[in-house]
Amino acid sequence: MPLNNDADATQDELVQLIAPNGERRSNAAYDRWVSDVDDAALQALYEDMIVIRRIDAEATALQRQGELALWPPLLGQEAAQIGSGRALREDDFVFSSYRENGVAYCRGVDLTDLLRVWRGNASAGWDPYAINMAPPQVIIGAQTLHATGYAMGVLADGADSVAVTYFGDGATSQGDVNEAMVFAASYQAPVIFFCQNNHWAISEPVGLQAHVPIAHRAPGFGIPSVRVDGNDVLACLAVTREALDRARTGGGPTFIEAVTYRMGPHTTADDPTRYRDANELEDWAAKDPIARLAALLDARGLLSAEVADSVKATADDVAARLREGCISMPEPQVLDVFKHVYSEPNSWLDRQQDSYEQYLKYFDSADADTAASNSSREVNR
Amino acid sequence: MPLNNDADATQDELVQLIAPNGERRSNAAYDRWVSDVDDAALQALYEDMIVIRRIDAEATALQRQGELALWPPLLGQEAAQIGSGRALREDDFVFSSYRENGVAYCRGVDLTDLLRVWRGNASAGWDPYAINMAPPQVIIGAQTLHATGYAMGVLADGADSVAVTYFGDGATSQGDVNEAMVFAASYQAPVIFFCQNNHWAISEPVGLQAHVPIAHRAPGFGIPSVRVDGNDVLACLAVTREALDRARTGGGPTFIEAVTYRMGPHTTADDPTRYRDANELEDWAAKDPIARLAALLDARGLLSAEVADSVKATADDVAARLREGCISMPEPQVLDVFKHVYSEPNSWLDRQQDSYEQYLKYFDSADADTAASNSSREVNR
Amino acid sequence: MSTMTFGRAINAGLRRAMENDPKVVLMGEDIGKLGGVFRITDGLQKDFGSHRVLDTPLAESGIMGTAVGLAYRGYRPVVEIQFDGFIYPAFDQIVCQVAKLHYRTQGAVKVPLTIRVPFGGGIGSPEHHSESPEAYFTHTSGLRVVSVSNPQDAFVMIQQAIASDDPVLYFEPKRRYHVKGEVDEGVDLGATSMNDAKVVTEGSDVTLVTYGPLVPTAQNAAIAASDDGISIEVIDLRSLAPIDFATVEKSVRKTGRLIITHEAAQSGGLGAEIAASITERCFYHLEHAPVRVTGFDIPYPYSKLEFHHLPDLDRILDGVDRALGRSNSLSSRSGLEG
Amino acid sequence: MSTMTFGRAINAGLRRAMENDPKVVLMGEDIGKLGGVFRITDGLQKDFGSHRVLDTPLAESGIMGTAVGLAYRGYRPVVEIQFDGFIYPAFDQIVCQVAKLHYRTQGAVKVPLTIRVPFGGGIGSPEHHSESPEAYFTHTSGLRVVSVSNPQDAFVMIQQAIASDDPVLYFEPKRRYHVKGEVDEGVDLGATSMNDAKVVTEGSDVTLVTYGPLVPTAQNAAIAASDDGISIEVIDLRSLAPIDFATVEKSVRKTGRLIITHEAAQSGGLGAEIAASITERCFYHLEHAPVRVTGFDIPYPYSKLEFHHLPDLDRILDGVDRALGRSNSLSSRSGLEG
Ligand SMILES: Cc1ncc(C[n+]2csc(CCOP(=O)(O)OP(=O)(O)O)c2C)c(N)n1
Ligand SMILES: Cc1ncc(C[n+]2csc(CCOP(=O)(O)OP(=O)(O)O)c2C)c(N)n1
Ligand SMILES: [Mg+2]
Ligand SMILES: [Mg+2]
Repeated sequence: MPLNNDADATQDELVQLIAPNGERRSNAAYDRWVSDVDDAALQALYEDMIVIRRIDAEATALQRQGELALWPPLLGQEAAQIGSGRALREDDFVFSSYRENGVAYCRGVDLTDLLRVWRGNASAGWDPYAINMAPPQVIIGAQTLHATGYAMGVLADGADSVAVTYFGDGATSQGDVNEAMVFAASYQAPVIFFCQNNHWAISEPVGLQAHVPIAHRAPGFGIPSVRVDGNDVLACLAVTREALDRARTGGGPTFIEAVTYRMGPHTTADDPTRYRDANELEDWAAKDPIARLAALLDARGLLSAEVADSVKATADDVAARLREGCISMPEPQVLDVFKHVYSEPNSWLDRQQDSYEQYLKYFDSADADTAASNSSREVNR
Repeated sequence: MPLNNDADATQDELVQLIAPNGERRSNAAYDRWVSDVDDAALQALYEDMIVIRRIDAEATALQRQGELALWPPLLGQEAAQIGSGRALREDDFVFSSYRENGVAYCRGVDLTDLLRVWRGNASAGWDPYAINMAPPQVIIGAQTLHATGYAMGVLADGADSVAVTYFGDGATSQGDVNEAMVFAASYQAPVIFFCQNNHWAISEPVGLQAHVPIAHRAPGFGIPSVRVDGNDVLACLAVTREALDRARTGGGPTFIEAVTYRMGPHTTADDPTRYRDANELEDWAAKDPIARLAALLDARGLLSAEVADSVKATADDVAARLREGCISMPEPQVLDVFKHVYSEPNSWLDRQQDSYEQYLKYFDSADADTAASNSSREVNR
Repeated sequence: MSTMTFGRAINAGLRRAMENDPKVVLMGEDIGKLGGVFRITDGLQKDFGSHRVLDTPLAESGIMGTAVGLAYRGYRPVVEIQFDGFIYPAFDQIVCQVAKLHYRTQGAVKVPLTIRVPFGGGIGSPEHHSESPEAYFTHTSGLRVVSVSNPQDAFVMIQQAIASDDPVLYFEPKRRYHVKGEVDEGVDLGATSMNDAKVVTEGSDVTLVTYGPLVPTAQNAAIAASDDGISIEVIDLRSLAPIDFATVEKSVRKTGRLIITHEAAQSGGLGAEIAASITERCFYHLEHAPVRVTGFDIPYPYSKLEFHHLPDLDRILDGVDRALGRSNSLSSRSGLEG
Repeated sequence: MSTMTFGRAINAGLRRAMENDPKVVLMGEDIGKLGGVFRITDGLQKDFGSHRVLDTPLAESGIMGTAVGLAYRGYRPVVEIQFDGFIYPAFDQIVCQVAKLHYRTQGAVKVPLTIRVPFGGGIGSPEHHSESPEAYFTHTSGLRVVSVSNPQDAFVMIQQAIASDDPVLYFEPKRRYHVKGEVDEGVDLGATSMNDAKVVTEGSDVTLVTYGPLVPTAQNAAIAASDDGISIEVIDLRSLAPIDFATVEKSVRKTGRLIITHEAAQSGGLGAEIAASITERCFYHLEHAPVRVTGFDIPYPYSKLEFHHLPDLDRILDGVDRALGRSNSLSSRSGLEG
């Protein structure tokens, strides 16, 4: 049963507004969606990408230093996340996987909140309603259904918000993602399926999950789709705006495949040298999303030393605040372990909590009494 | 969240070789797949359809008479099942839902075996390896993965058998069916996805499950698909043969959407008048799969009184044997309830069986002793 | 007070909940025009519209996952799973999302979902239509599980389940749908709690604990046993997670003997939890080990044999004899103490 | 005899099984080139080829369902589920197909599937990576469930699981993967049965039953207790469905006291089944109600709190004190007998 890799899941033409060398490509269909993006806006997108790359690097360093248990880097996917994230309105709602820290940044997440999950201090870093973004979803693809259901609710409310769900190339194999497309099409729900095809699902290449471009799948469900250069922040902004507009005006769901590349490991626990070619990484480094916007800005004289310094200062400041927030994060309280399982009293759990409280008390006093004999007991913890 | 029914899942052009009025339509792409179908073969297909419709009617009658607990009629879907079923080789393997009794007939099922499940005498009517067909699958869509895995095994064996899986229009919404397509495409497995779009999933119209023709979905997974007139036995034979040939020669999976109509209730427990229009039924009656083949045969002088009588005699005989097999089916033995849960001894279950045997013995003897006092106990059974 | 079938009582409860709260929406396969294969939602789409009673695509994970999304948006979805055996495709969404989202978000996101599951056997159906999967859910932290046994409870508890801010699995004993009973639609919902077990027959010799479809069978067993001078106290658990052990404990302290009966397989079934917990709580009051009378450790069998698998009056009474140390089917078994 | 890590021992067992039977194929996410996220299948794709070690698309139901199809075709698939918390998308295929197909077809179709599940907590991971879902499967008729606690058993039992004609869930305690132990690769597979429990520490005062990751903890507890003059008999269940109750019963008849410890939530966990079954089997030999020391009824918590949730040496010893009627954390609790 060898894998057939004949068909290439990355053949199709992409929507591209900035070429890898930084040249602005005109595009009859999509230019109008970014006609308002002036110099300052371009610089802001640049800053966003620099900052989020810096956040990513700092978090990776924090992991290496033992301050975080794990971190899922987004290195290489800055354009996809910033381009789409900056297209959203505050009242839109995001349902993402674990890798969308760039999107969370666009939503205005508190920097410390970005790290709570990865430091082991929480299962969700932020209040979803505070930034209209659900917590990182670990179960691959599950969030696509939540987004679709949320969008069905928006429709029922007569509102014009949009639900946006992010997921990877690997996720497209999951039943849930396909069922989400069925429901979205059935109810014409205002939801955007934003797939970051970063070419890898841990060690599995995208060709294992899909033999034709992933964007081809949606039309079979009755959902229009578009394939965009995921390393082109302007193109990502444009296609997301178009999809948002369609959703807000009753046009239903859209599927976006942002073709990009995971330049780092899957997570800090992963070692990609075991399964992928260094050459591949080099090829993609040449298409770096930040470098190409820098080239465009430079060509237009928008990247003066002053601008570069200011961006760097912002990134430095963000990184410092991130680190500070991480290190000074208060430890969770023991009894938090029992909280919020239920919103109403539960006789089973309440009894267990009561027993454990008694145990802790007993143990504390026993500790005081017989410190010596207990020490042997603690060895194994 | 009202349903958007704008798009019609039944718009596309169909492969058709026999028009509803019985005219033979020539088709450049598909005629060659049925060039060997001579007069006798056409008559045989006709007989098959008459017989299976008769089986269906007889089983429905048996249910009405209390001899079966339930029956899922295939009325209207004879061409799809006979056309595809007759295309298969003995060493191909079928994974179907509960409605493919016509396919089972083509596989050479023992008539009584068709009824075991529906009489409540078994959970599977036949030995799958005896006719190379898995038992009816009740969990919607689950069998499509089994077929795909089986086909992966065929490939690994270097054989040229094909797995064929049958499922309905409603089933296409299930994650499993979509995952099956992912796996089939990934491994280029020799599997045919044969979807009978009979326009209804119990009370839900196909438009709820799909906004564009179902056949459009497969190409997005990298699987070629074809839409065929499911009431045209010759066309169903042709497209299945083509797909089999592709699979046998290393071409991988094919998706076939056979557009047909469920003319009866979902099962004998269903009342379709609660949810569908009598007009719709009439429209489809005009496209009856048997009537159109009869018209073709008639036009060619192949449906003499003699032929018709012979076909009727065969059907009468089959029906009589079916009824006889049903009524004389031996009752299952009490202790069968414990058999085959495991293939090796299991201390938990063995103990339960032992207890139950003791219970039955005890109860029998108690019965004898105190028939009076026990009678009150049995009231509630 | 009016007389209605079990099924009708659920329908009336759903209707009341929808009237009282516009955020209540129903979702499921065939629940709209058809009113569900058991007609439990009969007439509701007609009266409340297809935006509140949704026929969904045929995909249980999809139904559950979109219900979670609707909950995020402030809705109170009531999901119908067509038959017990079809809940498993939704298992991942139930266990990983429905059950955990409130905990995950430290209370920020509520999932006031009600999942209606017609369950249990005895209706002569083919595979997957007669299962009792409740133990999977009672072992899943974050969920509440209830089962109803009579029209009045059905009417009240469906509303209480929907009103709960926690996700609730609501198990309906499908073979009792046609049983009729008195229903007081004017009852005060706050007067009772779905968390409380109920002593439905008082007795003094042995405590018989059950829920859902076997409650009437247990009550009949109590009647039959009384002919033999045995007094059975029957408890209808109503809530399966958490179980109101205080009520069971009180009874067992009185009777000293406990039998549990359910249709689900014995090993790892709810009976084990009840036996273990009650033994923990009142070991020294027990005169005999708790006795379990349950379905066997087998897949649900084809219908011709289902009444062997299902506990019935006779098997329950044999269990009663065992708990009382009277002559019973296992009296002579070697190696068995009880 | 050679010394190897737990993970390496499973690898060696898989390799042996593949050498002995060409029908053994491995399936899973990232198990090929990467050798799995825990490297359990390291080197196997290289040595046996990608037709026998399949990297699959990212879809657990798809993996399980195609494995069933391969079984139909005569293969013996060994499926790796990447982490415990990712088994639920495959739950439907496991419960409705893997578990029932042999029964459904009256023995015609065998499903000799092995499902490897790295399980349990204690490794500092985020949500869904530290769960103990074994009770869902031990309650599912048609499945066998085992869990291993040391390299030797890991090596032998993976081969026994693969050789079994029944489907087997094989639970690997992931936090022990790096523990080393002696492995005799020449051992006769037929000399032991994976169905048998094993007394791993002999003792006379109390029986401590556990499995998988907590076996070493239980053994340490026995050592610690012996300092206090308490003699604990530790039983490693090995098979979780069916459980070898004869071995547990024998021990409890001797000690009169039983403790069960597992990481999974208490309510409806395996501890309940063990407590109930042993109480049924030797009620009159019990001096105290069986004691359960388990995880709480909560979703697995974030890692900073996980060691509160997980039973440890101290909580087990407190349970021992409870079972022995010695002073313990609950001694003063009102309303509690034990
Ligand atoms: C249901 C489920 N199965 C397996 C995993 C383990 N897992 C975590 S990330 C991952 C790969 C995801 O790949 P992709 O969807 O492409 O997203 P990416 O990581 O590339 O952003 C896998 C297999 C999981 N989290 N959930
Ligand atoms: C997982 C699952 N969900 C629900 C059902 C209940 N059910 C049985 S048949 C059916 C409709 C199937 O429709 P379709 O796939 O179009 O097949 P058809 O019956 O029309 O042949 C449903 C919902 C089921 N059997 N399995
Ligand atoms: Mg990826
Ligand atoms: Mg249909």
